[in-house]
Amino acid sequence: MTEVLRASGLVKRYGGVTALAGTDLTLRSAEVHALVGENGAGKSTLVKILSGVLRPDGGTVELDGRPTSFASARDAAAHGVAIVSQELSLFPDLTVLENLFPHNAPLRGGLLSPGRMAQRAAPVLRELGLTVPVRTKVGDLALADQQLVEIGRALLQHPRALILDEPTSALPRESVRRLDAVLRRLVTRGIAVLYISHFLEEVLRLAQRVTVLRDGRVTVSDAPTDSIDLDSLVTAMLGAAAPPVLGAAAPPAAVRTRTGRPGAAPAVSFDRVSVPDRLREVSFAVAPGEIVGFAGLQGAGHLSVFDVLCGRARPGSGVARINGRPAPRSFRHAIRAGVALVSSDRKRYGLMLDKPVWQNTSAVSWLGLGRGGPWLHRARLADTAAAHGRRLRIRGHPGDLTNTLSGGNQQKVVLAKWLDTEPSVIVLDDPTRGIDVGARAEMHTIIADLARDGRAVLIASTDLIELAELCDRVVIFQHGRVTDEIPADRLSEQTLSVAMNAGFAGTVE
Amino acid sequence: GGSGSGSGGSLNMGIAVANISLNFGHEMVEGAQSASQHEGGVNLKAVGPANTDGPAEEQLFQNLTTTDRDGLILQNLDPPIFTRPAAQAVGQGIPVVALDTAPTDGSKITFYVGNDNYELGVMLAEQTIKRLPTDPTGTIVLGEPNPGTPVLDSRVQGLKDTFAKLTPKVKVLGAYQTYSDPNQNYNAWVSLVHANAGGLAFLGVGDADSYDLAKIKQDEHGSYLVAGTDVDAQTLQDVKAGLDFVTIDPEHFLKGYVATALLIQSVKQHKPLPQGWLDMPGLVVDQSNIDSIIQRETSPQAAYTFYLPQITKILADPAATLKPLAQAR
Amino acid sequence: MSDRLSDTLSADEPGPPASDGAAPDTAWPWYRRLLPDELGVGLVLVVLVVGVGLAHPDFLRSTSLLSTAQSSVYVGLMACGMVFPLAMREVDLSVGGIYALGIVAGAMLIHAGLSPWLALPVVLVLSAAIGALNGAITTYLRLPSFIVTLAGAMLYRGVALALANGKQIGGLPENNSFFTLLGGNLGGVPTSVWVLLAATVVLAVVFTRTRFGARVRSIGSNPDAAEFSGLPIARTRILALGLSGLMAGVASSLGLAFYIAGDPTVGNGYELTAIAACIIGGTPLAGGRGSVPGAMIGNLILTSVATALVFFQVPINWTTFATGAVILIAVAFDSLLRRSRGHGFLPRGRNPFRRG
Amino acid sequence: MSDRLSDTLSADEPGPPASDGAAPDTAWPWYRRLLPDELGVGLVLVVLVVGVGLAHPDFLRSTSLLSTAQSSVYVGLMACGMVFPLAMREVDLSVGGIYALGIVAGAMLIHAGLSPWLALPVVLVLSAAIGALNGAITTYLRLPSFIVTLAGAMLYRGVALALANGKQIGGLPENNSFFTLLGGNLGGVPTSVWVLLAATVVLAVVFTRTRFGARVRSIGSNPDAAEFSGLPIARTRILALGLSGLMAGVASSLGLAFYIAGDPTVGNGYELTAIAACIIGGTPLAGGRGSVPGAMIGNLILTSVATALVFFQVPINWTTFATGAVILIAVAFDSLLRRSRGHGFLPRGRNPFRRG
Ligand SMILES: Nc1ncnc2c1ncn2[C@@H]1O[C@H](COP(=O)(O)OP(=O)(O)OP(=O)(O)O)[C@@H](O)[C@H]1O
Ligand SMILES: Nc1ncnc2c1ncn2[C@@H]1O[C@H](COP(=O)(O)OP(=O)(O)OP(=O)(O)O)[C@@H](O)[C@H]1O
Ligand SMILES: [Mg+2]
Ligand SMILES: [Mg+2]
Repeated sequence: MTEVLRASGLVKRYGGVTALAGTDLTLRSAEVHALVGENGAGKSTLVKILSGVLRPDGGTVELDGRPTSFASARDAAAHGVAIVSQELSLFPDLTVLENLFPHNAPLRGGLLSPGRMAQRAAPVLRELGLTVPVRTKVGDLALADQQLVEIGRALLQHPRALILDEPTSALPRESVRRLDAVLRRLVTRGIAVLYISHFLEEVLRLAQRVTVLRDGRVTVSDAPTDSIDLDSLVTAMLGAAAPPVLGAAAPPAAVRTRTGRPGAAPAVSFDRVSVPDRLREVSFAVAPGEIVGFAGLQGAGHLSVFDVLCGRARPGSGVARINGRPAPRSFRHAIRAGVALVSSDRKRYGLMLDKPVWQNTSAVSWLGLGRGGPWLHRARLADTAAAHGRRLRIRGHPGDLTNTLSGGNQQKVVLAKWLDTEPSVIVLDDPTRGIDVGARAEMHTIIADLARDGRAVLIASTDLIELAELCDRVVIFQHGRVTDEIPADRLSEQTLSVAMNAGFAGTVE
Repeated sequence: GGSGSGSGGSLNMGIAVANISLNFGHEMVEGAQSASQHEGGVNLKAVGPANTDGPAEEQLFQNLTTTDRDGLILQNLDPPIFTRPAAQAVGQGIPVVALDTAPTDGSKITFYVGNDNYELGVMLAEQTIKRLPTDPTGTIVLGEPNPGTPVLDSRVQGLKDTFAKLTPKVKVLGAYQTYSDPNQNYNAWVSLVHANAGGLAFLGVGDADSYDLAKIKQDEHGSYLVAGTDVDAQTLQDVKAGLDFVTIDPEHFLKGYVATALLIQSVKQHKPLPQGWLDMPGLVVDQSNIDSIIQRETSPQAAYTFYLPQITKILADPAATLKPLAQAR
Repeated sequence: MSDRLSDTLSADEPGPPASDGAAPDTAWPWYRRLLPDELGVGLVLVVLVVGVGLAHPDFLRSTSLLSTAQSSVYVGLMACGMVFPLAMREVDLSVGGIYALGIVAGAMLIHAGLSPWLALPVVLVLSAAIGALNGAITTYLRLPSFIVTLAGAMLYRGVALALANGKQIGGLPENNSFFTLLGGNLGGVPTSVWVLLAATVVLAVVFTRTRFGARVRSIGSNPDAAEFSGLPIARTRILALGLSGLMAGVASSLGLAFYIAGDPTVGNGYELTAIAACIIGGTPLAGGRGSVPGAMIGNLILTSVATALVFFQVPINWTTFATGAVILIAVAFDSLLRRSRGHGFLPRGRNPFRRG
Repeated sequence: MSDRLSDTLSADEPGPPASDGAAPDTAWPWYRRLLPDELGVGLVLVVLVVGVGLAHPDFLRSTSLLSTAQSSVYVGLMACGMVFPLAMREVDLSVGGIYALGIVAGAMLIHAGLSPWLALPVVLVLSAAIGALNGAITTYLRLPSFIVTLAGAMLYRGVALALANGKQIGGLPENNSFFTLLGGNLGGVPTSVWVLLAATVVLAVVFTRTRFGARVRSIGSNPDAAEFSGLPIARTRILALGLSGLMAGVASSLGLAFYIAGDPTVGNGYELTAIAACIIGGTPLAGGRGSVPGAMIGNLILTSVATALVFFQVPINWTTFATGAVILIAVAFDSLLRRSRGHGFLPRGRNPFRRG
């Protein structure tokens, strides 16, 4: 248990915002050290400083007891420190292999050797269970697979210290378990791991020690995980603001009491809808006021339902209706029909990162739907943004550039921009990706409220607990068919994953 | 015109010009076409780039050597580029006539129809001096749209030498670059006029120069003299209006006609092309003859009738106007 | 990210919009808030003009300055229009061609006896339609606007050449009010300069204060997010390229009124100058941001350089070299200026296009 | 698997990677794997040539085809080099200027009595250095390469004009093996064509199979990530622009060898043609991807169009129009081809619901 990496008294200010106010952290070999904290607590900032991407305004970083400051992630890697950053840092146009070896790609006769790359990568990819063809472009991969590629890249640097900033935010359960296994193995080899995540139980299960950040200050320092329980951890993160029973599998009472209105005409109805290669004879209906979950393994087809709803896929046969109107022809059409489409890939489909928050929150309602007239009323839009910010507890100001917000707060901005359209059908894909437990609970209450206002909510999530907490029922997909539907009273992570894997003997894919 | 495959036993000939968008290219092509009509039995194909671009024209010329092998007329603005392709064409037995710009030594072209551009410069200078007070003092500003173009360089040289010889007290500035794009050309000249307030005369050697200078003189009620070369529609109007005191006309139509006619005749009558430089005259266009020139410019037919006397004279005895190729300038 | 300032006309909003005043003031020292982006290029322009003026006072004579302004009008108008395609990651290389076609078409109509004042709207509508056509082809054939407008430039200039039959179209009724008014002066200043100023103000407002402008910038900022947010991408692209075409049409109308002749050979290479002006003025090729006044000033810089050189009697064979050198120095100076204000350029690679 | 399934639905979906030539093992049905991007443009070229050949058999005469190939060499080489800057989101507008300078400098050295074979390396080193200079200025003055290379184009051409004193430099020892060999034929094919082919192969390998090439593509694909992971961005940019300059130098050497004369006015507007060729060949301005063979073929298409028109009786006033039209048709055809294969010039297939 020798000390590998130590940060002491780190201070980082962004203009007025103090991201880190004298933060200490110690990484020891052969242990997983968890770093938790609410959105905007300063976790990623800490990581950026450790990895040399950012210069601290104060404090020091020591490697093996010697003060260091890395020039870049490459430099850090050279010193045995590998980073998986929160915002994916992959090259979409390059192949998986090329992404796995950004600097030290193996050569044969002076030329890149895909063969050797594949050889070297194979064991790591197998460990991670990444089964995609290694010569596809990373940009064509699912977000989850991209996250695995990024982890694989870090592992291939054979680091002594491995820093993971929310590596599992987009991963399905199976992948998470695999990653845990990999990390455990690494630890036994004496590697130091810093693990940042908002899945607290998972964290407690995996890590030996935990540090909690709040507003850039350490509220729990280097505590053995067996000496701390979930609630005290949450309190340490959120302080007084801590909502009750966070993360517990048992869903909040608020959700339970609500049910769809049986009388009302369905907001979304699929009648034996088939899409070539994707959906076979899929039928279901979602009434206004209902929250219906859609679950399945990769490629099971539950997401293809969303493709139909947003106009990307057209039914080959059968009828899909939104508020009685036929399925939309385009995103634009769908949005006009009253659908809100919250993608899990906020960076690509959610936000204009180089624009201030208020422009993002008004993007759909004003620019997409043309509401609010042809003239810009900046003050009005900024006020609306501020209102959403208060409602969703977004850390930041309407005038802040969106890329200066923390990951979780960016995710909230995405939700805000869709809520601004007063949609009648809300399609959510991983709505709480990378959001802290407090905000997650808030978000769930908000979603429940939206449903109670008579909106139909369709949700898919890598986080089965989330589905179990939120949904009135969950439709299970396999091979493009609806194979099961689980009512509220039977909903739990276990029942869901059993239903999803039914007939697969537990294997994935 | 005929198709590349030479229908009806007629001759397939071609002419390449440096720029199909500019007046000079047009007049030469029209002259050539008129000649091919009057000589008869010829499919004449005219090619040229839309902007002055030597290599682009070179490529088009290369293609003419495969499609129209009975005879070619080559007008260009940078002869060196055509050295090898021309030599290759001649080598393949294709008769090639150089038009408007003297061929390089290596090009194997032995017959050249063109003006004495130096002389054109001299003409412009003499016309200017005629309109200046005796033994004048002051500055005269020269402009050249495309430096590095032999024909224009020669004209500038003619101007400079003549002023140096006849009006030693006059300070001759330039030539400055005045660009061929009409708008840029105007900007350049307007700045030159302002930068040289009180100049005696502003003289250009390109076509844009003439009408842009005229416009400036008109707008600024200038007392200075302005003139240039070439006879595009606008310039002729300005001469008529007395803004340009003259314009020097290289008589492109005539050059095109004569070159083509002689080529066709030599091919038809299986007699060799004349050897050397057929020194074509230039014409001073001023108030006295402007109307006839404007009339001439109305159509190729009009031009043909206008030039007919000269044409018959030259074609009757080309040797009379022949000079050694080496003297071409 | 805050390498630019938010102000009334430069539309790229980092910094605290006065309206919401939310961002902590400490983030924005006063001197930054006082220096809008256009001020950078503006300063460069002033330094350039004053510098030349000190060496050659003639250059500062109003006639000389006005004629410089006047000669910057045509490309200036194109640059103002070009801001819109560039800000949405498109480019319009056809403005030169549209300019030539507009001039020739207008001249022919007038030559054919149509009243110049009636020819004007025809030219404007025509050029706007051509621009929109660029947009439609780009959209529906799924081609890059670079290729479409490059080929378009040849198409449109080609039509002009064919119509004019390679000759200029002169002999227009030069005493008609169209020529005397649009081609002449108004209050001692060339009418075309007034038009340029008006166009700059109007387009600046359109770019920064309307939904259309916001759509243009949003699409340029993140095309996928824009489409996924239901923005009418195709329509916005067609409008943006149509607007760029329209400005080329305005330019050709003024050119026609000034030169009182239709010459199919005008406008070669104007597109590159216009784009350069935009970039110098703060509209990166990467899109998402832009400044119409910046583009106008950027073009003024380029024109002044060309004019100024004449006063220095640069030998003809060194003109080209000198032009390139001075331009390079001017933009370098601007870049230093920005950096000295601490919000110049991000570390290389962060966003390679967001410079200029 | 679901990604792929969903992709079969998206309107414009990723194609097999052309940029790095590596075809995915199982991601694409066989017919897709058989159709790399280059094949699309290749097909267009074939259709064009055969089409013209049917109408005018003369066009297919080897002399005619070879002279077409030959005249495509100069811009072709520039296009091959241009792929690198474009793939990393830079652009090089100075290739035309470097070409002119290279030709003039070479001619003057030879004129001054230096052995042509010694002048060759001088020209190559010079042009590569100039390209690198572009990169250095872009990097250290933090200016957009568009502006730097635009001004650079004037600088370099300006130097050429000044050196040549505005004259063409002729009277070179045309019987020297340099001119007869490089300017002549080798095995019945112009030597310059061989050089173009060789350059295409070499650069294609460099682009797809070397660390440098991978860096270029990485930086263009995600600049932020490139900086985060510490790729040597400045050095790569300087190398990429240097390479582009070098190819312009190769072009000028061949030009000099063929024309046996130095003319400072050559090469105007070559840069746009080269960029167009790259885009047609599958190198988007957005960077990240690219294809050297594609650029070479794209340029062949553009050259063939110009050549082919000579064989048709296009009235001289309509040639410009016809050129534009045919180019547009050719690229439209290519885009249709790509779309029939499910991917076009557009960015990778958009699929907002694409996680596991
Ligand atoms: N470039 C920046 N400019 C200004 N403020 C910034 C910038 N980057 C981060 N911040 C601020 O610093 C604080 C910490 O951000 P950080 O990303 O470290 O939070 P985090 O703990 O990673 O949150 P999350 O769990 O959502 O990722 C936040 O308030 C954020 O708004
Ligand atoms: N419900 C709908 N479904 C599909 N298309 C629609 C729908 N409503 C409008 N459209 C189409 O969208 C286009 C734009 O309509 P509209 O002008 O109302 O949008 P907008 O955002 O207000 O645009 P602008 O801001 O230019 O007015 C029109 O072509 C219209 O046919
Ligand atoms: Mg974070
Ligand atoms: Mg509307």
